Amino acid sequence: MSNSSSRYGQISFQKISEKDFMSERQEVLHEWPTGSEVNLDESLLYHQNTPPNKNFTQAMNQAKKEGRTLVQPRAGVALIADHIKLLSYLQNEGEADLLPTTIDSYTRQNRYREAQDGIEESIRISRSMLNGFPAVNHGVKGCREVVEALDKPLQVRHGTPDARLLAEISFAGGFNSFEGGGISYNIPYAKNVSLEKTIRDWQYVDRLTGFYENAGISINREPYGPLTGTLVPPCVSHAVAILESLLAAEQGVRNITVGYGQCGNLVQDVAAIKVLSSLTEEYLNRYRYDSVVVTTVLHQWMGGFPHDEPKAYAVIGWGSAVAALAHATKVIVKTPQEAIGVPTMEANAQGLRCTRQMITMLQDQNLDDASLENEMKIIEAETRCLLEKVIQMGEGDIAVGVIRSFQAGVLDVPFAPSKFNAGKMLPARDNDGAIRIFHSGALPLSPDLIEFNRKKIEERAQFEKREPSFQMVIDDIYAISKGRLVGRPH
Amino acid sequence: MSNSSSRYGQISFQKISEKDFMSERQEVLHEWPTGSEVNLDESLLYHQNTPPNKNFTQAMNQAKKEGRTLVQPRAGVALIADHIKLLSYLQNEGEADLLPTTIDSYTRQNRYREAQDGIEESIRISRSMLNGFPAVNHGVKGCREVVEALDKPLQVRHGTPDARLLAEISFAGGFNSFEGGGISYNIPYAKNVSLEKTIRDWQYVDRLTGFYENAGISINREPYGPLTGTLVPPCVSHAVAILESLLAAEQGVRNITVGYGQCGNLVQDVAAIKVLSSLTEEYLNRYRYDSVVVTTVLHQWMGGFPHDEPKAYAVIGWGSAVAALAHATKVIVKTPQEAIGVPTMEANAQGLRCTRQMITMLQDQNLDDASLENEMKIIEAETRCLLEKVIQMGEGDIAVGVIRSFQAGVLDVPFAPSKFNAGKMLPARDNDGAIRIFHSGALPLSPDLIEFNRKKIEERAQFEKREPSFQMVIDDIYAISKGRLVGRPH
Amino acid sequence: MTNKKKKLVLGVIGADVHAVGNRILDFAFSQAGFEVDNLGVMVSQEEFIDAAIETNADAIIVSSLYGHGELDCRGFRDKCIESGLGNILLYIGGNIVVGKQKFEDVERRFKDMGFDRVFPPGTDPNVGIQWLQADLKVKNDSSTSSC
Amino acid sequence: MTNKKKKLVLGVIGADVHAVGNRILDFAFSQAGFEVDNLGVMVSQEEFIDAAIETNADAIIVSSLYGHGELDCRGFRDKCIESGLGNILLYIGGNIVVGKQKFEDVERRFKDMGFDRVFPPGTDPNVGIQWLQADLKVKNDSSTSSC
Ligand code: B12
Ligand code: B12
Repeated sequence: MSNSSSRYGQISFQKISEKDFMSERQEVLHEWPTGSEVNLDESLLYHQNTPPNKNFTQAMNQAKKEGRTLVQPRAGVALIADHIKLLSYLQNEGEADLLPTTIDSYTRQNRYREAQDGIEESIRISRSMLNGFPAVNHGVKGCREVVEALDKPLQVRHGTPDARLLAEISFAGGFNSFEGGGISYNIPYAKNVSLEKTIRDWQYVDRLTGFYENAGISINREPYGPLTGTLVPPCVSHAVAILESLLAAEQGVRNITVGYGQCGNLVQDVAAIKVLSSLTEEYLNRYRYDSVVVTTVLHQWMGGFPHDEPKAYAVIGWGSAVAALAHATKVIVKTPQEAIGVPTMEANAQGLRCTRQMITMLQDQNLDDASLENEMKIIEAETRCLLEKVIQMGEGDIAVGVIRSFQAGVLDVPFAPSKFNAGKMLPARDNDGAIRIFHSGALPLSPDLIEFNRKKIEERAQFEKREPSFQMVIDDIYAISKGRLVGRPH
Repeated sequence: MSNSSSRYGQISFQKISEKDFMSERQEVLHEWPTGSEVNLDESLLYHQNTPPNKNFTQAMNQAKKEGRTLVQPRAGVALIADHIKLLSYLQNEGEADLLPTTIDSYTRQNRYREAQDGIEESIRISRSMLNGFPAVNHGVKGCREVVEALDKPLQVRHGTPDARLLAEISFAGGFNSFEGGGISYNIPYAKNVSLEKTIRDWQYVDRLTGFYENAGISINREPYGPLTGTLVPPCVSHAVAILESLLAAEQGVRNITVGYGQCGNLVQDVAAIKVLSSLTEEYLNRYRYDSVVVTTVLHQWMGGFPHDEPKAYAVIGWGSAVAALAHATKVIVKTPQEAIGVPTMEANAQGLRCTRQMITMLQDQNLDDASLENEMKIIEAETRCLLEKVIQMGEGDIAVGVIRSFQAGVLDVPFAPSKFNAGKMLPARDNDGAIRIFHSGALPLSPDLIEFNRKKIEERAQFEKREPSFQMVIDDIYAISKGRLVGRPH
Repeated sequence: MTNKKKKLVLGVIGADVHAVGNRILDFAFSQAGFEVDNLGVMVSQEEFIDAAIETNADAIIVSSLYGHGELDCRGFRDKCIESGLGNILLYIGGNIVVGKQKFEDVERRFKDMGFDRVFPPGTDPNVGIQWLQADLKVKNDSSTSSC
Repeated sequence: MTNKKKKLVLGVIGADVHAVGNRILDFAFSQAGFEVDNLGVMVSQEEFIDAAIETNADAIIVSSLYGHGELDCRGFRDKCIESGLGNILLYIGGNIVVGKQKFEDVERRFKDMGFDRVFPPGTDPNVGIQWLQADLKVKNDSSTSSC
């Protein structure tokens, strides 16, 4: 609102100058009264005094070194005291390694007024009327209350297209990890917001992160991997994660966790995590961001869940198994109440403990599948097709490349609400349950990759004795909540 | 009790003659009053009229053909009406494919008097005081009441060293699948009963099964795979399963389901199921029992469980995943209350539904692991070492070979209560969690296999910076109930 | 007029971006013979009402998945009445409140707000279709007789 | 006499064959400095009592895992008294009843039967050891003063 549209017109990949950044900060901090609580120098000092057990980056790097998988929930409620109670429970009874603070949907849309109503209503009826923690409204002081009450590293998780003020307040409030990115928090989370705007606004967030990094305060950044969580082929989310990593690194971010949402096929999922890690490093090195440390996160099944809790446990367990076998650095946990609504703290801790059991049972095991290498080659080749085209379309500027690519459908996320997403590509599962590309739309896959995908879907269609169609896709969307992976007919 | 010891002295592999069998039957049926309810001819007619949806063999063979995994619980309570209620619930709410009737521990020890007390006490206080269904006491009529109240195939599951009367009554009562064997229902389930006696008594059960088969009534037989359920190396349980299959086939059994208890390491478990199936067929063919149909069953983790239900779900989920990836013909399900006690029917159905979700999610997936082939070779070679030695020691008679082998410790089951088991072999997990042989005792493994096992444990010991010792074994026994697979120090 | 397709306005209310169910509802209602004006996600009360007026709709089908449904739906019926839509058929479904709550309570609260039918999480679209067919026939008959 | 090792009779009662925990208890109690006479699995009340008399034991440690503990333990204390063992320390642990029951109720039932200490499923052997050390010192002191 307070940003001139011309600024977005001039979008470029390059690091925001300190001058531009500082003047923009003044605007951002005026968006809501709590912005005035932010004082950068004091905030740096605050972080310096944060004990090491709360250092997010350190926890991730340590886990990466040891090949362990850390366990993290999602959680957030309207009021500070309740939020602390919730997170303490997840820390103590849920045995979480990393803690979240999930932000409510009004804050995500910068509707701080409505968030305020939600807070007041929640106080009035003693029940959280918000689906998350309204960090901006609670301000720096409120955030620090939360951070100080807990013993584990804390991350802000949200889905906010314009998260500039949220980042300012979160970082000043003591959080040292922040999820999101200009693509991943737009396309699945917004309808009318242009990519020019969100990329630029997230360059600000990354610039702010870089500022902290430069001052010796490590803040972990996590592009949001699963996108719409619904039949997203690995190459699409990988391309987005790598592009957001490059965008972030240019602004000075040094600790990046790239993410991926479980697809459900063991081999595809393990292959995807392995490729995600190596390919992100490769592209970062190619652009000479050598000092960036890359870690990975697997999100347990992000699509529709079964309603029955024992069945939900199976889905949670399978996601945990995959995370462990792929040696993802962390896993984001679902709960047995996923299909119903925001979980109780007990249900949330149950999901965590189920995950913990599986992760530790499997942590010494490796998957050394013969098909794994094949699948890795496919995912890598597909992702490269997308990335190289984006780079080419940017004519020297990756930010520009991203925007043109979405316009052209070169990047295309299935089932996305954004009107800036083409929505031409259609995915479906193959006969083994791996997600393949059924209609490639304008995705710049090489002919042999398109042919590979076509064949895989064709194989399934023959097995099911029906033509590939949108009904097949619908069947796949419902499948897990109905107990299967591949949505077979009737 | 009613058997002359000389009969056991003359133990041989050969099919029991019809004359001997029939005269023995008269003794057996007199052990408890309900024995008089058994009438073979009437019973054959009864089975002929059993609808196909209750045919156990047919369900197993169909699943094998389709590569699907059927789901079966364990369950049994003292009283008929309660037992029917329980099984109906597992069938309808638990979505079980196959139903069990788990027999109580007094009946398993032929203590029908105490079982009767248990029944009466259960009626008096309206709570099952028995840990299973006392089928002998309830008699043929009682069993048929159960079978007729349900729509799925029913199996008797127990742990009875002398199950002759139980088999007579169960078969006449309409059950068409029967678990157990002369080795597997002795060594883990008894203390003082000789193998001569149990092998002979189970030859009777198999002879009875063969009698039904001969009359055109298929009765599925399932050697009990997991033995003590505690760190049993696959080669040991495989050798027992194959020997029991041979013993059964000789008596005329035609439908055999060989079993295996999940060890916890994915690759070892999938390899084990694959080898179990192929090796059983190979040995059956070698002895010219060509018409025997072999199917497989994976038992979810049979050792100590975690107390916390969400953690128990993870263990259940992992067992289900392994069953699906190995394409076992069926899976026997644990419940979230396993560590506490006989589960409520709700908890039992929860375990079933968690399993169902995992099985169907994974049913189209295959594990094509590069290490799988290696592991299969190891398990196969180890099992062959044991089997060939048993055959050799029998000097032409496998039954004799089994008895001499247990005496010599050539067959040796860890943590078995039986005094006829050497208990010299000690297993432990390797660094990836596969179960290896730490002290081989008198197991007749080739020097290179002993060396392979030694190296694997040595690798772990070095990693853990401690010597292999009994403490390591204890740590492994506790590990899963404490959330891990390998029992690491502190 | 009984042969003409019934018209529905469909959308996901508030700041809610859950797009998958909406796309399937669109497909399912269209297949079932309704004329669907799908406003997609992030639809305000005003947008629903404007669309209903414009298309002369027989029903407004609201989805809410993200938990803020209760806040987002306040005063929806009043606004319908103000805008002259009166007792147009109002349906809502999805995960319409925060967390796991007793559905009878939830249903009552939304009926008090003026919704005609309220559906619990994960309701099959066909259930909605059956109710629509029943309700629209009734509404149709009664409205022709009362006008 | 205080330096002499305390003697325990250990076993799994009834028709119960669960051998694993028994083996670990044997190991743990021995490590903790007790002299253990382990009768293994499937031990009758009479066998426990005979062994206790023979070894002049300080305590009988009963395990029951398979669910029939309640039936198997009836009259155990009476039989101890009849046999002249009087109030010898009687412990029981394992999965001592059928199914999941409120532990307080279970504990009361077994204490009424004359057991001195009752332990819930999965109790760490060390917990037993600590109680034994406490109880045997007390018992020891009181028995020397009362004899
Ligand atoms: C995929 C998903 C997402 C994706 C959505 C991508 C996209 N743009 O579409 C992403 C990851 C972006 C996302 C984001 C969020 N989500 Co979300 N999401 C889900 C999830 C897992 C599946 C939804 C889905 O696609 N299901 C498949 C479709 C086919 O089913 P459906 O949506 O339920 O719709 C069907 C039925 O409900 C019914 N139906 C719907 N409306 C109506 C109306 C009528 C009249 C009838 C008859 C039927 C009907 O028919 C539909 C078609 O079959 C659900 C949980 C679940 N269901 O398992 C959570 C869930 C809906 N999300 C939730 C939340 C809270 C959020 C977030 C706030 C983030 C957070 N805290 O994690 C943000 C919200 C952002 C925003 N502003 O909206 C909560 C809502 C909580 C509540 N109500 O208490 C849920 C329930 C998860 C949970 N248990 O916490 N989410
Ligand atoms: C392995 C196992 C078996 C194996 C046993 C092999 C063998 N011969 O040892 C097999 C498969 C043969 C088996 C058979 C049966 N089992 Co079983 N089995 C188990 C299981 C999974 C693990 C037991 C184990 O070894 N745990 C590891 C050891 C280290 O722990 P532990 O045995 O609990 O012992 C420790 C503690 O309890 C404690 N402790 C024990 N006693 C005492 C005493 C004192 C004073 C103290 C302080 C501590 C203490 O210290 C021990 C060492 O740490 C348990 C369930 C579980 N715990 O997860 C069921 C379980 C014990 N079995 C059970 C049952 C019912 C049976 C069967 C009747 C068959 C059936 N219905 O499935 C038969 C019984 C046969 C018989 N006559 O006894 C039930 C008992 C139900 C109940 N009490 O309500 C259980 C609880 C499973 C269940 N939930 O249904 N079983």
